[in-house]
Amino acid sequence: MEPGMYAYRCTACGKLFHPARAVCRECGGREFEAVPLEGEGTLLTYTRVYALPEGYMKPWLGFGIVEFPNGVRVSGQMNTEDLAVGMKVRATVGTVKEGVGRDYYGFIFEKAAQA
Amino acid sequence: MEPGMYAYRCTACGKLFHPARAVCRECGGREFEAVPLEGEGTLLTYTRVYALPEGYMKPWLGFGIVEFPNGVRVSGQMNTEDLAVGMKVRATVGTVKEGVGRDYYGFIFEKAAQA
Amino acid sequence: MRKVGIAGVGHTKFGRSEVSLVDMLALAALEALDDAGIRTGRRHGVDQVFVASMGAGILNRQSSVASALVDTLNLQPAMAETVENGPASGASAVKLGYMAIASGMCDVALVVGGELMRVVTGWEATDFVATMLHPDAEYAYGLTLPAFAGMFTRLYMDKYGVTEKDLAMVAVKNHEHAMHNPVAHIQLVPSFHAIIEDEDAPVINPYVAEPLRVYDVCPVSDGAAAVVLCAMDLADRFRKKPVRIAGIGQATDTHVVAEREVPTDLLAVRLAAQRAYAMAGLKPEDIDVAELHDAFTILEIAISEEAGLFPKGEGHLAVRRGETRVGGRIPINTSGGLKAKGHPLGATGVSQIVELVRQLRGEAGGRQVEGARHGLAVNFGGFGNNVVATILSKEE
Amino acid sequence: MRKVGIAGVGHTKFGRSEVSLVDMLALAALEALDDAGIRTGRRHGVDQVFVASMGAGILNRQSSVASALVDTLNLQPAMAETVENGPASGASAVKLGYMAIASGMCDVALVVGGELMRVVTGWEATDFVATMLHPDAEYAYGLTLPAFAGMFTRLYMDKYGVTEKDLAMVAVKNHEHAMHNPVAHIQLVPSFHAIIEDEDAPVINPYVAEPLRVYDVCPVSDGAAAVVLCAMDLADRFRKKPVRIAGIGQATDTHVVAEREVPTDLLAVRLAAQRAYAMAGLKPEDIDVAELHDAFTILEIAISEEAGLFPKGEGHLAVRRGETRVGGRIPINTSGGLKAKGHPLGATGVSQIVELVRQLRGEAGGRQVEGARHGLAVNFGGFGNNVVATILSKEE
Ligand SMILES: [Zn+2]
Ligand SMILES: [Zn+2]
Repeated sequence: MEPGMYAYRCTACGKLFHPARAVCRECGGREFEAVPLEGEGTLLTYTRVYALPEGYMKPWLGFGIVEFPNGVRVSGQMNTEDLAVGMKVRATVGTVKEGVGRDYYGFIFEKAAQA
Repeated sequence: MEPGMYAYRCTACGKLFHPARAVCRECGGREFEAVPLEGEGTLLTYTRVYALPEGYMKPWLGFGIVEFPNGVRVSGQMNTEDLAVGMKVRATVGTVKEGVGRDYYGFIFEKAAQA
Repeated sequence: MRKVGIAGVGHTKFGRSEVSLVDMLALAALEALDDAGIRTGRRHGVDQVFVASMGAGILNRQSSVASALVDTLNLQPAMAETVENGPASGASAVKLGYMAIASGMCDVALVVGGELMRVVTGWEATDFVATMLHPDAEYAYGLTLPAFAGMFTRLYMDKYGVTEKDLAMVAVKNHEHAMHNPVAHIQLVPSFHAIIEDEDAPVINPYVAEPLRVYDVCPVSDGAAAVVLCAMDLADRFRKKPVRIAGIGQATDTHVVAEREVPTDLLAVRLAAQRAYAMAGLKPEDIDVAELHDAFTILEIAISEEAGLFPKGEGHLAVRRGETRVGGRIPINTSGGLKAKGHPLGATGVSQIVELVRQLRGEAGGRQVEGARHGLAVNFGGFGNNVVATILSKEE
Repeated sequence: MRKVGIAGVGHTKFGRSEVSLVDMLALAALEALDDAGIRTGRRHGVDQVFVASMGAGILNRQSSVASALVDTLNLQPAMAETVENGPASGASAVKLGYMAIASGMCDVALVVGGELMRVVTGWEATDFVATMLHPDAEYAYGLTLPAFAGMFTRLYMDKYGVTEKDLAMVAVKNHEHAMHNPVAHIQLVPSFHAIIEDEDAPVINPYVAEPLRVYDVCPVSDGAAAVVLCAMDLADRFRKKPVRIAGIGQATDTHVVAEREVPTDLLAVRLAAQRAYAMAGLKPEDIDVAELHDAFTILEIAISEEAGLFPKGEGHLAVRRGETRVGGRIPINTSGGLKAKGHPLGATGVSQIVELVRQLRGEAGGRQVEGARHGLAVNFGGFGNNVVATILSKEE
């Protein structure tokens, strides 16, 4: 089962974090509620990497930093070759790394459909 | 080829070390000459270990600390079941660990022939 | 030199962690911060974080763990480093916290030790621990810490008359102590008869590294422990009166165990303890409670002698007389020790300090040593090649 | 606070080591001890050894390396710890040496940084370095340091007008500097035309992490560097006049790079530098020579700005004007920097200090900055989440 991806909202001050933290940077609170991170976001920057670490059977892979409408920024893999700063992307969740005995799930962004 | 085992004699003060060191503990000298460690020694203490680390396909293995006549003390594997503190043992060199792509050589002590 | 104290302590339940290494460190850290009365958030006031871990890289394939801990606790811009000194990593980190404050560069330091070991098999864990031995002259032979402890025990038995029963008495005592320590890994007291006298004892308590048996060896545990260090001149900022770090001593011995001139001596323990006593202006007779690194039962006995609590070769006699149990003359390993509380390597040195703070504060519950004023911890790295002794004193 | 200086420096030839990690550390250490005039042997006088290494566990499967170094140098009973703070491990170890002496617990400390990286493939090395990133939110994605550097570079180019040619100018400059540094890994100056202007440039200098190319990234190197720290009040004991550690600043930022509020800022660099200046009582204008962590060419530019040497967004203009080369207004990475001298992670922070000491002593040969009195080093851990700035001053 592919888990969903979440931001974590401080129940005291409302600040959002991804990934989870033990303590809120803003107010020091320690309780958070999970908020799904899904839908469209904006690509802030990206790269195409040709020297991948061990475990990737690909010549290159695209990565980007994406901002969701709620202000949360995350890193993820890019599943499109056609990249530009500021473009709209859609968050999907998929296997970002095949590990020994377990796979790792995370954000894989696709080009958003035209509005 | 199985390499020989050596002690290292400080050329300044004559103190012997095994394994090699960069600096002599006694005089601070930094030059050493190799002295073969071979022949008979005395078993100072020993153990039989039943919980071997990764990479050993045996239920147990004997280990001992042996003193050579020149005073050098070394650790090694024991290739005899019949162990007693103070007994004479004979140094051989063999594969002490099978590694990935290379084997490790070291002391394997055997019971010395009766005088 | 600026005086340094301990304002807060925290400790996870040793055993098997359900959470990641960093999250486990965070649990202990938050308990220590709360205990000190430090409010998390932007004005936390923590200047420096030290993490003690031996296996973050090898076991957990993670580096820069101290920075990761700062992040999850949001303690930015606190300085942060990870410290490694084998099984003595914890006491080394406390020493560095002491130096950071005594130097005047910091006022408050958070020191957290932890190890997530149960992510690998026991065989892998044994191999991992052995990476602290000499790579060519020891590790490559399949030599391990239990192997050296076994060979050391044999010499000790021959020279001083220590018996397997003496060792079992140490084990049973520490398991009894652990029953009063809610954070101890093992909450079960073995029967002395069953593990050493019964005809089934070789089955229940088989040899691990002759003459050491299963009950002579600490378990493999996950766990974390934390302390908040502060300058004593800032003691008023905290919720509880800080316990003072009165002395720290550390010494190295030859890496290669076979080379030790008198193989039953633990010179680094002796020297580290002497240095700690000298700094504290105290003598062994002043110590009321001690946490000594009993990764193997024989070590509790040998360390108790080298630290001057008993004459050399007579530590086991004190065990026989019951002097080292709670209620005895000088209780040792009231926490349960590594033997029963568990030994998550990087955590252990910090955990020892946590126990001493609880004893000196009078917070040790059913294992409390009445009127304890001075506590000694000895944290043992390598097979005794890098040892740290720490003395804590209750401020009146 | 007790003043602390550097009495001796040592440095192996960066590149590929023929010897083991500990033997390599020993080579650098002995050079530093000799430089300081410390005689090895029983009366060595070294109180504390710190080893900086990020990969001893993961790459070399060895722990307690500091104890092993004490052993091969026979520096017993010196205290010893290994320190890890990612690529900033070296500067962290120097900081701890500073604290050890400033606290009064030690008089003389040996600090050695080193990394034996070329025992694994480049892919494995890249993965190893990435273990400092966030395990779930970064490392698990296959994100690496070059990936973040590439994304940072794109933002920097868009915002400040930095070009690929500016980056190539940094690379060529540092390779030119390295030609005068006999311990540098790469002893070869690439032609600016060939790597950026020629039609074959995409082949000779292909993209690694767009828009960064091969010549924007440091090589994978083995190597070690060492310094002997001493209390300035004991300066007479040593062969050369110690160079004073005037200021140390360190700061952490968010672990997760995506979370940084202004993604082109390196807040931890800014704060670390500010703290170092404040401690030293100096301003950026006082700095005569700087070693800045150019693991990627863009970082030399960005760090030079955050450290106050140039206004934000104008570092590349200084490069264009030639101000950062030897002979310019403020020479940067006279050693060749990480780019050309090499970047054995744990060694780098110590190596930067070694270079500054040589500059302030006037021992830098063909790369000497005339009349240099104050030097700044910035050692960058994580992707800027734990940064150490160190200022050295020549004692008159
Ligand atoms: Zn909050
Ligand atoms: Zn000699």
